[in-house]
Amino acid sequence: MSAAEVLRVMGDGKSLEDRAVPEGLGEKDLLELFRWLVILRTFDERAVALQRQGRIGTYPLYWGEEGTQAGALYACQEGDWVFPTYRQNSIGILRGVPVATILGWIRGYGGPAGFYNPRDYRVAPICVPIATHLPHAVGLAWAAKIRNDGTASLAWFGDGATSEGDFHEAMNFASVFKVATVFFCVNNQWAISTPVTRQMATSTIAERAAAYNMPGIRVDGFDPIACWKATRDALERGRAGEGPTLIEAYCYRLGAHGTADDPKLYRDDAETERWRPLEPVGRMFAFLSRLGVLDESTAEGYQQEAKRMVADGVKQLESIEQPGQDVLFDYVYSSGPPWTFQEGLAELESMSRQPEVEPPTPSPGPNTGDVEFPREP
Amino acid sequence: MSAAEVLRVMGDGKSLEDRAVPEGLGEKDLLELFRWLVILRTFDERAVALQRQGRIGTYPLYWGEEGTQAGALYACQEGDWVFPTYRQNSIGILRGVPVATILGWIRGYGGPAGFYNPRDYRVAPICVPIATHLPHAVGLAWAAKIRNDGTASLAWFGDGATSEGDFHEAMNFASVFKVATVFFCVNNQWAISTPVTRQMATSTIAERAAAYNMPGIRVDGFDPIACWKATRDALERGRAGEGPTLIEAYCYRLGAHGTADDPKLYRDDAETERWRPLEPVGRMFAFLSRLGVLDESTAEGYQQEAKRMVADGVKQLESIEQPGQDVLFDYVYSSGPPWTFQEGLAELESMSRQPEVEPPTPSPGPNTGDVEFPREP
Amino acid sequence: MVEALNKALHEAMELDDRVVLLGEDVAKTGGVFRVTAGLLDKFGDARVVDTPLAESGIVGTAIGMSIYGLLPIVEIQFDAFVYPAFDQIIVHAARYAWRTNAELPATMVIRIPFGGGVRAPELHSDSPEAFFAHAPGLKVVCPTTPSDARDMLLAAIAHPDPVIFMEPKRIYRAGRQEVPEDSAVTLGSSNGAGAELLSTARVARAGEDLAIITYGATVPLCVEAAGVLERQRDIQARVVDLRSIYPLDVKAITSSAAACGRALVVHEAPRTAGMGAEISSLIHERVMLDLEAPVGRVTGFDVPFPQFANEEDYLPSVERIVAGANKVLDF
Amino acid sequence: MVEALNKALHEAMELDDRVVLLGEDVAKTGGVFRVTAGLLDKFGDARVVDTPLAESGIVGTAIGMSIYGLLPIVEIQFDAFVYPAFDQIIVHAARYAWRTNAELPATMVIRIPFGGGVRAPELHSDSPEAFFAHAPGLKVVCPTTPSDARDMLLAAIAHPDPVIFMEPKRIYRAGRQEVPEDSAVTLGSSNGAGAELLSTARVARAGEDLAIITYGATVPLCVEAAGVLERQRDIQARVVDLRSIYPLDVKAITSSAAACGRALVVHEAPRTAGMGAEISSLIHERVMLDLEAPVGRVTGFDVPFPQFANEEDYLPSVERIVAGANKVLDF
Ligand SMILES: Cc1ncc(C[n+]2csc(CCOP(=O)(O)OP(=O)(O)O)c2C)c(N)n1
Ligand SMILES: Cc1ncc(C[n+]2csc(CCOP(=O)(O)OP(=O)(O)O)c2C)c(N)n1
Ligand SMILES: [Mg+2]
Ligand SMILES: [Mg+2]
Repeated sequence: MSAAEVLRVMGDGKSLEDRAVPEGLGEKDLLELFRWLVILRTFDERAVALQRQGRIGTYPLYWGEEGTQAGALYACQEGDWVFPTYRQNSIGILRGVPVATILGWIRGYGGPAGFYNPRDYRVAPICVPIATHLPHAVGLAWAAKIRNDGTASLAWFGDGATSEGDFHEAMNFASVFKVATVFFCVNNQWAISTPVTRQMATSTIAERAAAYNMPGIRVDGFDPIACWKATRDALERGRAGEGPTLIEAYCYRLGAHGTADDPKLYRDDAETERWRPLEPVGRMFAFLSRLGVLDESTAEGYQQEAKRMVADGVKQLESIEQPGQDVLFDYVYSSGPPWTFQEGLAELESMSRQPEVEPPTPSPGPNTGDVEFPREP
Repeated sequence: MSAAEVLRVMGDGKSLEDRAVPEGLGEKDLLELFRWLVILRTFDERAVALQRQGRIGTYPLYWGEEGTQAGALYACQEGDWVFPTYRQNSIGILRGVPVATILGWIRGYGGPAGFYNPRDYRVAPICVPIATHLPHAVGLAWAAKIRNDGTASLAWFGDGATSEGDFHEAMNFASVFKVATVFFCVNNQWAISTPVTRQMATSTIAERAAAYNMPGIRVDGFDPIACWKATRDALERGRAGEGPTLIEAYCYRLGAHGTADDPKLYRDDAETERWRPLEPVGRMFAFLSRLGVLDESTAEGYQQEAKRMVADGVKQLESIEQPGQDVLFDYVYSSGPPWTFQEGLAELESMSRQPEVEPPTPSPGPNTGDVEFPREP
Repeated sequence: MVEALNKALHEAMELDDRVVLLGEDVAKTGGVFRVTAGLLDKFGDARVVDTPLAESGIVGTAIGMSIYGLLPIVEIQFDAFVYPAFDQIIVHAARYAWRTNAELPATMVIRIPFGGGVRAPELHSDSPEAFFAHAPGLKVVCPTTPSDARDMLLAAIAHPDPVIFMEPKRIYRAGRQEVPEDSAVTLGSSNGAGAELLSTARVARAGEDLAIITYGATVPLCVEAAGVLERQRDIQARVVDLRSIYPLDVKAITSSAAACGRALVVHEAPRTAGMGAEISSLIHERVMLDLEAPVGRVTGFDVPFPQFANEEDYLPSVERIVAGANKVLDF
Repeated sequence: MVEALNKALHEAMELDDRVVLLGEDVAKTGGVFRVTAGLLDKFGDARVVDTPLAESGIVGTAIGMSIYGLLPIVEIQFDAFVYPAFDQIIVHAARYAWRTNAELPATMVIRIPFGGGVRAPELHSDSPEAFFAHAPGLKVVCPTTPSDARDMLLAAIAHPDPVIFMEPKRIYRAGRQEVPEDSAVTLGSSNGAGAELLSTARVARAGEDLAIITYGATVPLCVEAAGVLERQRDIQARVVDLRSIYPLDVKAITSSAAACGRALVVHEAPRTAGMGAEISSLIHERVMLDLEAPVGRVTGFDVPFPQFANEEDYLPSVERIVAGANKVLDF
């Protein structure tokens, strides 16, 4: 397969034909994977609504990228560690992180209301600064290799992230020490307003693996089964001591960069609409229906279950109080607070507490990227 | 030519056969290029001696790498900018930087006794931190492209430097903006004690260019003519708007990392000796002799001239006084000193001046890398 | 302030075609805060450039452009994303003049929207200015009013040495009415009309009882706190808006402290080794005998900037500033 | 001190097989300063690793190892080469506990040989400690004696939070005789016997007339200066060796200053926003009424560390310390 060729299993019912479901993915797996997609989609749509209602902060939606997340995660063993970015913000819920904790994080809560213990789920904290989590994933798999325990790691990152020095250093360390890390690049073709064609001179991301003597695999990022297959193979390679793999999940960012972003400023809606029919949830439903594995009512059941799950999380979120002032100090050190914290907290406690300001109601309008910027009146 | 193949023009008079001198390099050029080699070699050997005498500080010798420096520089136009590291410390003298200034820098002098105005020579300041000068070279050529004036840039760096994030970011910017930068990597196979095989998973550096859709050329780094040819082609490509090139000058670090380093701690002398016969100065002399272009007495003349040049520089250095205390403050800002400097200088001037401590006489012994470390008695 | 900055960029690019703009999302969208809006259309994509996502590469290539002779202006998208470029700034931008006998300073402006109060995600609210003040070779400035924003940005562009231009994003949208008129700032000369703006403080509110020294988004809060102090206890606080973080305007600082006999420093950044420590030390060292009380500090705490639901707990509030002032007044 | 550090590493790696060493040239050659000598032979190349030349990658992968549960020790080859890793240290190592409810701190030690006085090339003599003290979430320590070097390194390895371990390279070879005996430091517990070493200062010389507060390579110089003051004017200076740079031992600092009524802070790093500013502020804030004079500062200047022929002009010398002390004493 040439670097430009894209691994795909699911057709689109039209010009793209269906391929055989790869070995290792039985009917139960297919249904479970679909169920995961539905959970992610449900969370994402609900989160956008919550943001519109001002109940959470700026939200980096991932509508359309569910397959890159669920497919890759489904290929992991329970003990494997995954390293998400803001774009995989809710991947943790598939490993047991409470929905309310994820929503709490997006609501701007610190402490246990917004953060979890990564060891409980083998899910690293959501990484906001671009590409900086990649060396962590490498270090983790490297440590596992030193301990010879078969744990692998997987990190998601965007097309834009490949431009950062940390991407290079992580890829290089991983390949030199032959560690079991899967570099899962979600090439959604946009980094906020910058198209991938301005991000790099190669036509694919996969081919950049050559610089590290590492396999570079291109898959259809809208195809969860292809994502699963590539990841599964990469993990097996890694566990066999053959080193890391770069996977490029080629897709398209169907939504805005985040709820504060207006893509009309920099790209053509028509292009987005051309990609939309390939989105994974509807497509996998149709694919599994063609296979006779899934019917409408089962899918409906998944959806109900996911809605309940998210609704329960939202309810739980609303029952959680905004963290107190001590949250500023409580978790900075695990070795006990230095005297500077005691003085800081004392100063704070002598103040009347400011009530939490609700997130501002977003107004469509100027592009403010990451931040729901308070507008002047 | 495959990535692993190495461009070579000069044979070794034994198993490696001579190839045709590339077009564009006439007899006069060949002699001039050889003359440059002799100057660099002469400087390098003299600097080591000066260091042994305690007249300059730790010195990063380049014995054997003269061809990577002179060959590449000879391919540049006068207006092209070059960006050296500590390993190309004396490249400036081929562009008119006074020998005494280079020696002054190694003696630990600041101000005009150790630094020059890069614009006068299109030679950037000698770069000590690894790989950090690479984005500068890119920015310079990019600026020239914006101004459409045909200036190119060339940066030398080592095999170890390719591991740094700045290498990646510079290569990526250069390829995205298609600027006329030549990335000239001197793969001497060692980064202090770390062999290139532990630095990267690929077997060549040239092949890493693929990640940037950039040509990667491998040349014999002990062959100044091959270095010239690859650089000349790369500059032409760059000037034609076709973007940057990565050149890997494959050779071997025949000397220590620096005068404070003892390679016996980490590598086998026998290996070094196997590479030594390929060193460029004797080899180019033999090659030009075989061509009938150069004879003993002309070579002797070059050597005498180079010796005089360096000796004059040493004499000049000895006539230069150690910079006064104001050198600490005089050049930090070009916009006039802030009040903090006036106060600092006043404090300093009220002290009795410490006479300069001579650089310690080096003792062979524990490896201390970059620094001639003062030994306990 | 956004409009004022945008205006300054328009003027500078118009005046001098050596000025180029680099950054993430600065061209097509005009920056996530719209500071660079309209510049791409007017000056083209050779001079207004959406770069790859790599802060060290952005600053590093800007240094190369500066060596060539252009006047690059870099936008760092958010405060904490300057850290990947820290090495290039500290090791190269700051030391290029030093390495070239002051003949070839790395002339450039690095614009950094900074600070909290906009309910942003993690790492979008840091205040890194003290890092730069401690790194020799840089000028570090921070405007507070739209008028200063425009004039100081033009002066920074005209300045031969590298300038870290801190923009208090919390007050980006404040004071739109004050967009300033054209001034006589000339590019390419260190003696431009605005040069003194880069090293001198401004009195934001007059007073003789207490000197409140601050910069950036806390300036209006200090002015508000001064109003409270006036109403509550008839105290006239002088609010000094530093404008220049390095070098500090030591005369304005010490003379204000000495005149009032009491002083308070306010900033958002963590306390330890922040600018407040430097300012407090300078005052004590020089005019301790004129002081009736130790200099107070109201600052951020020594903790990571919190998740935004608690940012009001972290940020110096009017109440905390008043309390800090009272402590100094009642010493 | 080198021997003491080397001994501590041997002990720690023997005691706990989670300890791993990463860095440039740390394995085969035992580090450019020989601090890690002999460890490769004893513990093998899985645990003692010569890494590729990439500081951000080294610290970043060490964070990943720490998440897994290893105890990585990173060597940064020279002070100024920590800047490429600044982002990973500030943004991740320092904030990992904060992001995980303190359940998963990025337990690690980052060893940084720092400071001037060894006639090294450019960028091999920086003093970056204040950058780390201003970045919340880190412990920053600096031993001065071989005995402290060993005990503090063991305590740092045992400490759950990330520790920036500053090693004053100028005194690496001093005091070889004092190599300490084994102590009861236990790894993997924050309550190890040496924990208090990481937050408490030490009195390096007793005295009641002037408190000289310092850390690292200037400690012996301050002791020497104290001798000069005793001989010249019968002044007994107390020299406080901070050991901990963050958090500062505020009790030791303020009680010494108050007891003596006069204080001087000494360090190599540039003055503005350096640790001296913080220490001076703390003293004035808390015990100004006990002071007979403002706290003095003898520090490096606000300039890049000079080329080494002039490093003695930059470094605080005994003469400058004595002059600074006299200024405080004669106020
Ligand atoms: C170091 C750093 N620089 C800048 C940003 C601001 N930023 C947030 S998302 C983003 C674009 C990322 O694009 P990509 O890597 O393609 O991921 P995607 O958002 O498409 O998932 C930028 C520039 C950041 N978070 N971190
Ligand atoms: C950022 C940085 N890290 C570490 C060093 C210390 N150091 C100096 S030279 C060197 C090895 C460089 O190897 P290579 O790039 O192959 O160049 P060579 O010395 O072989 O010419 C190292 C690690 C440095 N100068 N800069
Ligand atoms: Mg993207
Ligand atoms: Mg090398």
